[in-house]
Amino acid sequence: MILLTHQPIDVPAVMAHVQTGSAGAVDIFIGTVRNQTQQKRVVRLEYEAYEPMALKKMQELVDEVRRRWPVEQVAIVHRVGVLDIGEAAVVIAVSTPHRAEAFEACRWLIDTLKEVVPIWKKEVFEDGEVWVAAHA
Amino acid sequence: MILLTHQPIDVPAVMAHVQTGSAGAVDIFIGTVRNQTQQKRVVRLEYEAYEPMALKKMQELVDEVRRRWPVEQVAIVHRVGVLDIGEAAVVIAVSTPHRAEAFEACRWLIDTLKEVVPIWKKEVFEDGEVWVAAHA
Amino acid sequence: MAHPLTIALFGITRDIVGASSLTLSIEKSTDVDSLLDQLRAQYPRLTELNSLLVAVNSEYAEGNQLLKKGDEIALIPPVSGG
Amino acid sequence: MAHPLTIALFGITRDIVGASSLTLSIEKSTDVDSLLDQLRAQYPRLTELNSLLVAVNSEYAEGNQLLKKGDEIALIPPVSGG
Repeated sequence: MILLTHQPIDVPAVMAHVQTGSAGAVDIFIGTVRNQTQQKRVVRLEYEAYEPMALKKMQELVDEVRRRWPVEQVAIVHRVGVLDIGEAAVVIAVSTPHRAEAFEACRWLIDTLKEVVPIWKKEVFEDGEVWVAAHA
Repeated sequence: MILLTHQPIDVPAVMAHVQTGSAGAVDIFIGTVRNQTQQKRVVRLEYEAYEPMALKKMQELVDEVRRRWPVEQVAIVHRVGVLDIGEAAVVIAVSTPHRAEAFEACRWLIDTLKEVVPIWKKEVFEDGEVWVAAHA
Repeated sequence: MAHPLTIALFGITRDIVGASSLTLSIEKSTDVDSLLDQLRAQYPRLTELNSLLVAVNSEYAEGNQLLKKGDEIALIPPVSGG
Repeated sequence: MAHPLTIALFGITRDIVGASSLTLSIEKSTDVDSLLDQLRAQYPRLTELNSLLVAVNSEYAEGNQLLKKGDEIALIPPVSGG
């Protein structure tokens, strides 16, 4: 399951997707919108994606995670558009036979997604806005 | 949230419990009943707990995880009784400001739970049953 | 002066003893290790376990801890939650 | 022989250019680095970014990759998904 969505992410559906009879462990990471960053109050976030390339890179991550770990099922869902505080921006779920692999694979997926998938986050404050990570 | 339950674990409720506006990351581990172990087909699992001590130890884990990591919210829910294939035996959820801490804290909780919390799992096969880890 | 001590049993220890608790008469100065020796003599299959601990009042006890009247005692075979 | 090249813009590069895409006329033998030089000359604020990559047909391109007619080109400022 690889998805970019303009709607709120249906987390239970993502979880259901990865649960199988042969998996003993599921790890799920949810990245949510924080109400502050570096002491500044965040009003909302806006995400945009270069959608065809983002989906291609997400598929590459899924292919690679399957090569590295004995993954049963994997799901990567990223939200785009305007998000309010507390909403999920990204949900990654991995099921594996045993737990160490689930944690490692899930962590690798979110770390690598943040490095290579062309998605951009704009933090909107009460007095301005900034594209995250654009400047030093 | 610390709970031993004879009913199926309400995973969305556990997730909702740990999501807060100040947390940017949530990691959730779900341990589920596998349909096989060491090439033998598992029919069902039975869990039993020394309940007052198990709850006390789970509370100690929560206290310790809060000392070690900047945890916003934490939930540990363990099922007891008879479980079918695919059902969740344990759900651990942790929210933190940033993702590294969520993964580390969640992993520490499940690893330590498996070492110290007095809960026992019996695997029931088509031709017998065994208390897990009892014998070398 | 002996006093009765009730021991809660779980998992494989419950199967070995064939009951969910048992009551022993112990001497006043009995410690955890002596209790375990007494139980292993009575139920030799307990010696086959990977480990066998004793919980006193919901806390793992050291071998030299003395058992007092009114203590809540449980045998803890290898745990396997999760 | 020059040919037109349309470049998709996202995030801060869209804000700097003030449009979600731009079309340049480039020489046949232009590579990725030359394209970036040309864009930085035209939009100096692009030089302030932590990094600026070019995607060709949804794949990160090396600096010496030649740009062909019909290639789908995008500027990729520092990503910040998750």
